[in-house]
Amino acid sequence: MNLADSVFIGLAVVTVLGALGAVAFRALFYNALSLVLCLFGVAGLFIYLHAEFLAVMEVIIYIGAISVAIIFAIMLSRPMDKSDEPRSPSASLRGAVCAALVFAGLWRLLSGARWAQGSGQLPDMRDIGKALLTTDVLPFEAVSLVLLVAIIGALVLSSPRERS
Amino acid sequence: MSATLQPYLLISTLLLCLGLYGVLTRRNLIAVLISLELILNSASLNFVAFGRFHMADPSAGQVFAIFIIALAAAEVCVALSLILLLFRQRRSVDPASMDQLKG
Amino acid sequence: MSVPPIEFPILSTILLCPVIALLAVLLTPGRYTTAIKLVSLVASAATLVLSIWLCLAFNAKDPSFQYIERLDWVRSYGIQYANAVDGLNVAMILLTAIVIFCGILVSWGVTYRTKDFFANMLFLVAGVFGVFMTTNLFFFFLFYEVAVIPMYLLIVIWGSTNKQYAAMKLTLYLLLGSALMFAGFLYIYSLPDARTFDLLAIKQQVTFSPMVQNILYISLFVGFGVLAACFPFHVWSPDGHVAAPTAASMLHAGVLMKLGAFGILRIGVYLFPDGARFWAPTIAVLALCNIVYGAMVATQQRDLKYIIGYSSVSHMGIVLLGIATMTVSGFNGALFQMFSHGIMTALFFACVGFIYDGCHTRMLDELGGLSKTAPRISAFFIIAGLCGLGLPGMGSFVAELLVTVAAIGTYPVIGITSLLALLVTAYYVLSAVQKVFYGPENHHHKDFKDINGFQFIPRAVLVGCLIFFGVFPQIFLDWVNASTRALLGA
Amino acid sequence: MDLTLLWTIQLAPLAVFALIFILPKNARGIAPLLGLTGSAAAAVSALCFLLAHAGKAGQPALHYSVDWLTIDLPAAWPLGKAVSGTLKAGFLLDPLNLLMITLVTVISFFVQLFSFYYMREDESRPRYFAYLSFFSFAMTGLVLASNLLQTFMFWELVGLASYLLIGFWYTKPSAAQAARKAFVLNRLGDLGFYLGIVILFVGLGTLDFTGLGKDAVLSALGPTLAMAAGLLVLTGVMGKSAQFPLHIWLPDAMEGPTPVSALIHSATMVAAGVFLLVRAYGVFSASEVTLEVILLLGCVTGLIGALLATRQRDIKKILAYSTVSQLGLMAAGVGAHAPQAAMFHLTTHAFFKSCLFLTSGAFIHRFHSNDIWTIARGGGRKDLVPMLTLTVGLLSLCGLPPLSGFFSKDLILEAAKHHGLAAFAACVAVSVLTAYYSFRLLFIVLFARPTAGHGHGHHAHGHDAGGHHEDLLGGLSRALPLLLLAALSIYAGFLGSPMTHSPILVWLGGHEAHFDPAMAVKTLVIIAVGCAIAFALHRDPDASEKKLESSKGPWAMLVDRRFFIDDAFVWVTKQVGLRIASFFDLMDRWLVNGVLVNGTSYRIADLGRLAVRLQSGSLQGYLACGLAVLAVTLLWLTGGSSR
Repeated sequence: MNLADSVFIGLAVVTVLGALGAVAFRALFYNALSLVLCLFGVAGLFIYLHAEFLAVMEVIIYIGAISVAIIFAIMLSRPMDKSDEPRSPSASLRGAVCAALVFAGLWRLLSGARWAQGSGQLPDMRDIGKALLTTDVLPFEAVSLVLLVAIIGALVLSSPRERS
Repeated sequence: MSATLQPYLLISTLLLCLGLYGVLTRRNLIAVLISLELILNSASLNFVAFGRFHMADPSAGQVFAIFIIALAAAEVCVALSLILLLFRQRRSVDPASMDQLKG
Repeated sequence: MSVPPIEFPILSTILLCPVIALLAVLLTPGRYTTAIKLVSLVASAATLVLSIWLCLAFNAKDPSFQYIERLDWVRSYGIQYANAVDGLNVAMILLTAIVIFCGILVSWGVTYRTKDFFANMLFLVAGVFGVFMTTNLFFFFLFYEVAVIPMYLLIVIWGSTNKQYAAMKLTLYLLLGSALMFAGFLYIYSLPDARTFDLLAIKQQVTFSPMVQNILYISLFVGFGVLAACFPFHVWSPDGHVAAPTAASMLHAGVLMKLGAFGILRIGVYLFPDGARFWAPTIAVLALCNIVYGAMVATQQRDLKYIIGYSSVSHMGIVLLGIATMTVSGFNGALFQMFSHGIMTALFFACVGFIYDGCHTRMLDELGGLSKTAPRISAFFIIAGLCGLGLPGMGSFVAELLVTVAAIGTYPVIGITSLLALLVTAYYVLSAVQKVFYGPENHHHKDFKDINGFQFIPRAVLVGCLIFFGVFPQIFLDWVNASTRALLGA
Repeated sequence: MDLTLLWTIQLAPLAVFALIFILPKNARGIAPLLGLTGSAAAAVSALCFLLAHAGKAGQPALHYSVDWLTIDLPAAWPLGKAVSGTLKAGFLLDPLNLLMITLVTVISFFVQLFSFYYMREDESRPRYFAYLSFFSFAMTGLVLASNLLQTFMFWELVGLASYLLIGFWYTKPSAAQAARKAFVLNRLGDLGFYLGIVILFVGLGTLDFTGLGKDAVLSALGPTLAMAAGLLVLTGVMGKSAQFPLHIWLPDAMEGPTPVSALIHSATMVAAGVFLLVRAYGVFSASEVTLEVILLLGCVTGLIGALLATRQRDIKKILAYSTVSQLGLMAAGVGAHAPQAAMFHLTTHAFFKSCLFLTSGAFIHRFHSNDIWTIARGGGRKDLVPMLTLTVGLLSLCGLPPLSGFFSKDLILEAAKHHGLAAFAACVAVSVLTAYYSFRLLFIVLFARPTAGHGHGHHAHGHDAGGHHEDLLGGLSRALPLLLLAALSIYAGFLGSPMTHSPILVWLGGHEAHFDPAMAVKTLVIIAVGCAIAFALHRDPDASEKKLESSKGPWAMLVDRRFFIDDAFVWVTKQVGLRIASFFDLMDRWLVNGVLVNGTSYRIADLGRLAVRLQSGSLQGYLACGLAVLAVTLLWLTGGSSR
């Protein structure tokens, strides 16, 4: 096992453990921190996939913006995290069984599947930029519009004025 | 080991299922939102992995992942404000209590 | 009278009138109530004029379909928007136009959610016109459903007296009927020879074995019979009549119930003549139950609208009896009865609704002496009542004469027993008149205002129709005669 | 020309009827005038027609018809042959209905004239005259009709007119009740009539009177069915002409205004039944049994009516029962193969009875009471014109020669005598009773001692109230019809008397009457007996009143309860008809609606309640379910693919 592989395994473990923490802790704040951990792991995995740009994006946007926003939300509204009532064992069991079933089903599907042969080419950031401005320009613009709408929507929704 | 698809698929499936577990069991909407982020991440991981190994156009998977990240940002931003609004109005963010449509 | 044939698609035009008006009403803001009413009135007046024109231009000598309009909708399934007119539906179209015209006028005073009310009325009428016109089984079903839904809304929103119950009952019953009917249609469609919903094509292409005819006919009969308030599926109709607002009652009893009887003739007897013959005696017995039982039950009612509701059951029995005779006269009489009963009940409800609005009660015991307080509305009610008890000179008399002659000729015992209803009807109609309109003036209703000149119009139109066709029945018979003859293969 | 006259007769009253309702409120005052004009137009037209055609016996004067309705039936019961016929509408004018139409229009005119006086204080006068005109329209239609169905249609319409007029003062519950009773009982009779028409139509394919001869009916229907048809049509006659046991509506019909009683419930409408007996004589004479039944019914009705008339104290009731009795006599005449005699009696009866009713109206209007003792004590005998016409009418009614009743009743007695002893005895009994109650009425009014302060009788009629002020117009419209009708009731007899060779009988197709001295003597004896009894019992009206009030014997009870016929009808309606109806009603509520309909819906609702438990409303629960299903499907599919 070379270094790359062991680092890969480490990243994988971090990712999964972070994900586990993000759902398992009862305290909301810990959940958010675990999510950050998990996202770091995913960013690392992206590097292994030769998607350095994406890894950077993951860190900047996901961790730097999204997670932080969640943490801010948690901290700004303190009583909210208290409202996580204890989970009932039956509900936990139900969730676990469902998730396990889905996992089993998916894994069976994936392990039995045969995939098409890829080109083996390594992607380039330049390609991504080109694609975003040529073939994918329409969805790209649509996403920008969605973002704009979301920002405006969020502002409208969270503005403190009283509604009738 | 990192040069095949299988480990990535395993990780993303695990992320997905943990996310599902969270969505199904958590009784706080922010926690549910966190779980959703896990699911989204599993999806983008899948996209990138498939793009790396099994796709003619190497950039396609990454472009998708970029879109996912952007949409996730939008989603979180709206969802958080909705949750805050809901909390302000009902003093509860328990998804189990949201059953007003029940006959 | 020779009126040249009409060059444009008259049937679609009639159908489009309420549809366009419906769109116009929906686009008008709800506060312009007068505009909404005017649009509805103009549309219904247009349908009335067009229907009269159709009746005049219609070639009564030709028993086949005329003014055929076809437009493929889903070609691979044989679903066509197809309209045509023959003797069976020409009068029904006229009836619908008359009743909706008067119904719109009568509901001029609706103030609660005016826009929605008129939109529903127009929607309902579009459905009814569609059912009467179409020659495609699929569209028949479609239009039928279109007619049922607004009825439900009209009763639930603008109704009275236990309206939720009545509306739900009515809708469930009618949907039950339509389910049976649609099952029959689908079975016909599934036959290897058919593969189409086109009525004429089915008639030409498919030969049904006697067994199939018997089964399909009775299934269709029950489906349609529910709508025609055939015993023992009649209980929805009095409840529905009672709960519905005035104009809806008029349409409901005046036109909607006729859809059932019309369907039996148009589809049941047309496609399955042998099945119809096989079941005719059974249906005659049921019809007799309708006639006598309905009339008997009507004598026991205390609510004016229930009396009319059960009288409708009784009178629809005459329609069914006419159909059961399987004779030209019987069919003619059944169609005539459908027409004149439609107008007569519309008049009944136009009067009772007005009385209820003014006196806030329909109970016989709480009313009295209204002839003194409101002579005009009383006169109209009494005229309707006289038509109901089959007074000569009114449409019902001729209809009952035709049916009775046919029934006595075909089923002597049933026919003669059915005459009993004439006596019972006279009894309950006159008892109601005596209780409500005669007797000393009731001081509770002193300030009940009689109808004004405007409200006089619709009721006068209805009375005019009753008397006109009562005095000149041959005009009506000329319309239907060729087609009923062809229907029986006579 | 003839046709124009006929249309005038037919439509003038209808036009008046419509016009009165169209009139604006402030112009309704001219309604009586309009009514009078309409009836005058009809009467004049009828008289013109009569003058033009009188004496031409045998031939129908006019036969005009148009197609009205076609009916065809394959293989119809009861003859099993296909029927295809056209029902017509039109006029058929022959001597019989020419006579009748003249009678109807002329009496109608007089009654309208009298109503001018009688109804002058009533505020719903316009309605009254409209109804009267409507009646004239319907009655002329009935008389002029060319076929049986048309007759039936107008028959029902006159029933309606009668209903409306009996219930004219509808705020009085008793009037409303009487109106309904009249209509429903007539309906009962009409059911049979209707059925009879259907059988005749199915058998003959036509209902035209020209085709309803005795031989045609017999050959088309055969004896049994011909009898059935005749008897069925007879039930209609029983209803309309108040024959036993359907006569009970007629006395109650006196709730209407008195001129209406004169016009409809004595002279014209109730005579329509007898008119029909004569008109469709072919149908009845096709079977001897039918004629026997008619004779029997006529005799029973005559006796019952006359008996009931003997114990009434309401002047209108006396006249009403007298009408029932006379109608019975007419029917007996038809049953005894003397339709012309019946028709002649109908004519004379129409005149003297309407005269009597109008006279009673004159009394009632003046003395505010229907009670004969009240009228008498109020000074009835001092009211000269009515007193005169009362005397003439009553004497004519008992058949004193040479008044009209003598000639017509004689003919019927003679026919009955020819027919059989029983019938003759019954007719004689009726005549004696008639003479008795006529003289009873006369004596009470004549001999009663007037008291001061009249006008408060036992049966004070609030509605007939009116002032005593009488101007010239009022007086004229009061006296003129009375006197003219009295004159006519004297004159009409001579039309059928042997002295003038009975032109009316010949014209109607009968034989000339022969003067039979023995018969005249018998009549005189009958009258004398009746008169003597009446004198013995009623020469002191005060005593006879006390006796009437105090008599409690079984006979008195029987008569006072009208032989329990009314009670029998009430019993049947209440105990049988309404019981069945309420049973059906219960069945409808409980069985059909309750068990079948609501029961089904409740069971379905129960099922739904089971399903409701799945709808927890928990989002996470729903999601879990969905996911579980997805996962299981996935497992199932992948399991399948790996194999």
